[in-house]
Amino acid sequence: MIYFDHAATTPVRPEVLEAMLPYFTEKFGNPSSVYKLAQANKKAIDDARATVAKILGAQPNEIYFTSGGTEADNWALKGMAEALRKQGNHLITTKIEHHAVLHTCEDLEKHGFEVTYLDVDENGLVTPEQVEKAIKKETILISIMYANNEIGTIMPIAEIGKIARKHGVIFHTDAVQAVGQLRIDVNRDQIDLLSLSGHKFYGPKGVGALYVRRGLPLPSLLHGGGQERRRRAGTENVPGIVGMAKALELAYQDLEAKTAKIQALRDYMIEGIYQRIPHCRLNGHRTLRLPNNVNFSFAFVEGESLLLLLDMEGIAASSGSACTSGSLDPSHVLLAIGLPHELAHGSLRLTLGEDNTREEVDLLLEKLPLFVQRMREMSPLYEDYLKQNSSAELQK
Amino acid sequence: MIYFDHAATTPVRPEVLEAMLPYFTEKFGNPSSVYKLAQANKKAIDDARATVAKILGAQPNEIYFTSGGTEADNWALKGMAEALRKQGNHLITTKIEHHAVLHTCEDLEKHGFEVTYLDVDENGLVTPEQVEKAIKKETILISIMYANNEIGTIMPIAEIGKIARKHGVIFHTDAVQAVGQLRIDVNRDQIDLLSLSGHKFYGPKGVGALYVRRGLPLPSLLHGGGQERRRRAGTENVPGIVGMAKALELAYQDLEAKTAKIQALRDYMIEGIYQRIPHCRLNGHRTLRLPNNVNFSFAFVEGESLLLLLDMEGIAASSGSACTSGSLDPSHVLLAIGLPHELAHGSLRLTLGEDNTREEVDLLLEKLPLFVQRMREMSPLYEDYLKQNSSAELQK
Amino acid sequence: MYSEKVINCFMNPQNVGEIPDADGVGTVGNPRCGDIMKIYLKIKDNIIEDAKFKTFGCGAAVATSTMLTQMIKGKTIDEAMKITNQDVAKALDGLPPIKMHCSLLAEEGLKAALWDYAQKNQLTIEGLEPPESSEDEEHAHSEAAE
Amino acid sequence: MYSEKVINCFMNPQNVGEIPDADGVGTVGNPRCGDIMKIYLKIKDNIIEDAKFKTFGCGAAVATSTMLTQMIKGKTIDEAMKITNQDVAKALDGLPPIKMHCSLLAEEGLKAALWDYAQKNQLTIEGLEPPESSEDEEHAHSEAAE
Ligand SMILES: Cc1ncc(COP(=O)(O)O)c(C=O)c1O
Ligand SMILES: Cc1ncc(COP(=O)(O)O)c(C=O)c1O
Repeated sequence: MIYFDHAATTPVRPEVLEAMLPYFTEKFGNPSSVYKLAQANKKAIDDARATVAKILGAQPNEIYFTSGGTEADNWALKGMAEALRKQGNHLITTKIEHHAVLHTCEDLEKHGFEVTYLDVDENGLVTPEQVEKAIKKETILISIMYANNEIGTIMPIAEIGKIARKHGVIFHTDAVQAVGQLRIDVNRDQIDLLSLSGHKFYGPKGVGALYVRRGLPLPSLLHGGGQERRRRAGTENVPGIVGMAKALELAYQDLEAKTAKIQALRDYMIEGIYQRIPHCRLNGHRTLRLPNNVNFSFAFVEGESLLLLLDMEGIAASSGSACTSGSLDPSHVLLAIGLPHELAHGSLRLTLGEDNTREEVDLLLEKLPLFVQRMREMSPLYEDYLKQNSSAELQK
Repeated sequence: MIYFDHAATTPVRPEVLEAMLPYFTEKFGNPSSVYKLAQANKKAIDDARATVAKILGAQPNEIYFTSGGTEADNWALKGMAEALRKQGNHLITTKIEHHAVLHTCEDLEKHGFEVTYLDVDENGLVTPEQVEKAIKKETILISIMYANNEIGTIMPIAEIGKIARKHGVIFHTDAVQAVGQLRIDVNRDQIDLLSLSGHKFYGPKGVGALYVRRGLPLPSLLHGGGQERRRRAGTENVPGIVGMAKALELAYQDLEAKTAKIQALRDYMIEGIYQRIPHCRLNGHRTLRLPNNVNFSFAFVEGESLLLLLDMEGIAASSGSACTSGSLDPSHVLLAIGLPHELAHGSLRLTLGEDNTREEVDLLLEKLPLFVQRMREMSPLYEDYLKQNSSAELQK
Repeated sequence: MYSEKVINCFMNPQNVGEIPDADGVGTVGNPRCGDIMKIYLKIKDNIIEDAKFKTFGCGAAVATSTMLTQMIKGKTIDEAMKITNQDVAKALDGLPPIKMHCSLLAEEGLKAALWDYAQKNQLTIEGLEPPESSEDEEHAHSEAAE
Repeated sequence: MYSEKVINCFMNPQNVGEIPDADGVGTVGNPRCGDIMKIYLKIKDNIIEDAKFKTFGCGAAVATSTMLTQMIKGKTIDEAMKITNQDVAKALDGLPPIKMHCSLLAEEGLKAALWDYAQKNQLTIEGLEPPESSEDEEHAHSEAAE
């Protein structure tokens, strides 16, 4: 199989699994217990916390483990909204956030909060000026993703952080797609809260983390036992936490070398598609882009049918966000960057990983043009287009 | 090591880990994706859902996977409270619920809900009559645990379910300790919502489930992608879900035989302690009791010091709930059944598992009396007691 | 997600193309919604002698187009009129709930083509109603919610 | 959770017991809170010649009792008065935050015993204040929150 869907999820690395395994069986104790078996697990969690903290430039006691990116996003937004309600009821985000942020914002709107959803340009960018303009005295939280999961555009996070700090507004970033690919420093970027998710960087599913700047009055989202310094209840997912930390550590070993390789492959794929397939466009910013992200729209073709054809060749890809495939609506991200509906429906996302090879990309570049052509020949929209063009020719 | 803390957590069974392993590596796809790799995972989740449903007597589409028992409890309570707020603002629970329920109730109180915390008798029981009396027209939810995690008392759930149904009030039960030990049927017991947690029955940590009776208007707690039929967002913890279902299946194979064995060991331990140690009492109901639970209070002795001494002998046990060890207050459960503070501080919980042997219990019965005596000799309370008694003797 | 039949009908679509001298042509769907289906019919003596389609859409849309055109070929108009979207979905061994609208599209496409035929030949076909204009049709998307 | 030193002091407690003819005895803590410490002192020429304890409490309570009694033996009253709970905790290679109150208890226990000694001998010890009655003391439990 050729796997080009690393933005949806990644396999757990063998080293990561190996680090996790003892915590399922011999080292299975509940970290809250007093005896040695359990205390060793408490230490494993503390070590994992230190690892995560170090990579983000944070302190260990600013890291809270969660069940994933979704919980981290929900917690950051709902928690800060609840904590700061007395100060104001206004939040700022963008139109291209992940649903974990957008649907949470919609839920907050139902509870009396007002949310500004900033437009993005044709490349998926917001400008720091837009953010600054949107701030008003009721603004309590800015939540803007580090990098977009569909089109890979990287936001000007440090500049936004600066503006947030200047205006005394708390700044959350959903860094689920950025962590493991970009070097992040919560102090450099002046980030107050940051979400990440283990399975996006060769760690396990079902575990994530929220960075919470020291001193923030974030209340619990999940109430119960005293775990995570009384802020996130629930028996700790020890193997998951250990695995995520291990995966993060591996991801940032030789990051630059790995990134350079993946990015070269990405650019090779982009060029190859442009050369071989007419009527297509690259979605997302050409350079302010995650090293592993390729996203194209092909006119006259619907995306899912391409996915099926690719799947038959053993190539796994995605059309828009994997997490939204329960819906028929075209991706909100692609609409927000100005694509007409039919082009948004015709999008294909290919996200690379450390193990992808040039040969695999070559196979894609061989097959994809055939599949696009095949679907176009079946498409009444392409038929119309050809007729219009030939009648235009005739009229010349 | 002798592990007597199965109520805190259990090791993952080898068969369970084996079932999970492929989903970390080869079968790692995101179940929301279209291609085969991912669709196989979707099927694995569906199969797991069917397994869990069958064991609870529920339908598969009534089962929602969560990150554990805590999330399930939070979701059930906050979700139903939000959904039914227009109908009323009153909830009924007991004083001996797990903190995942109690602290969630306290959070609801901050948000305008009123909660009745029912007293329990000296054995930890509420009566159906108490529940019925507490119902008023504003009552929207009853949440009463199936069995208590500290003292093992099993509540009259079917009778409470009947009363809840009769009055048209939704009934949630935290069955985290009961699942895997007792046969549960949500229809027989007229349960509307039920929480469970994988790591309590030899499944993995960080995964649980909430049973939600079909038709209940439970809104999401975690917003985001369309997973779990749009009710619980977040990329599914596929290995965790598969492992939990496998563990549940194994738990209910030959349940009665296993239970009989564990229960015999429990009774042997209880008798042994009674015979060997003066000034002690069994906490919890003598017969309406989880088959694996032993909980004693030893006068004049503090519980944690016993845990440390046992730990030095390689015996793992707990003093009160493992999840509350972040706190110094004596267990709310032991106070609720009427223990004075000093006895509550002197409690020891020993919870058995499938693999415990009579030899292990014999070792405990050999060591524990020595340890209790050792701590008593160090205790100023015991000194006072002896002085009072000897002066009482003298006065005779 | 898809049955083998759906995948088969998608991978080996039948009846793709146009009928230049079609007796009835119907277009339904809307690019906004991600699927458009165009059905061509050749009708003689009340019998559908040939049927072809062009479809812009997902795997299910292509598969239902194939299945529908297969099912109606050789049938009388009355017989074809009795084919419902459920029949098409059933013939495909079922469709995921979220994709049932594709089978509806197929049924509507057939009816639009028959309507076109009836209009051209000034006939009335029992039970046949004028299709809604596909351009402003905003067919409600049934989300995957239960 | 506990340092090796704490565990050692708990497993091999020193100075457990009573001093029948003690010159000063102090009891602090409260069974409600889960720990009671009773300190016995034998004092001669301003020097603590012997110290013993009885403690009802957790591992940290026993360990701090051991450590405190070890630390004060042979010291003058003034020297002993300078020992703070931080010193005791430090000598144990630290205590978990949630257990710091045990070291406070040890300090208070010592002071209560010295107060008793001062009262009995009508002395004033500089810096020594009367202990609060341990019975109605509800010493605030510092929870593990940051
Ligand atoms: C940008 C972004 N945020 C949040 C999430 C949610 O993470 P998870 O599904 O692990 O909860 C995802 C991925 O699914 C994502 O790509
Ligand atoms: C009765 C009860 N409810 C809820 C929980 C919480 O489950 P978890 O820690 O898996 O979230 C536990 C155990 O910790 C429990 O014993």
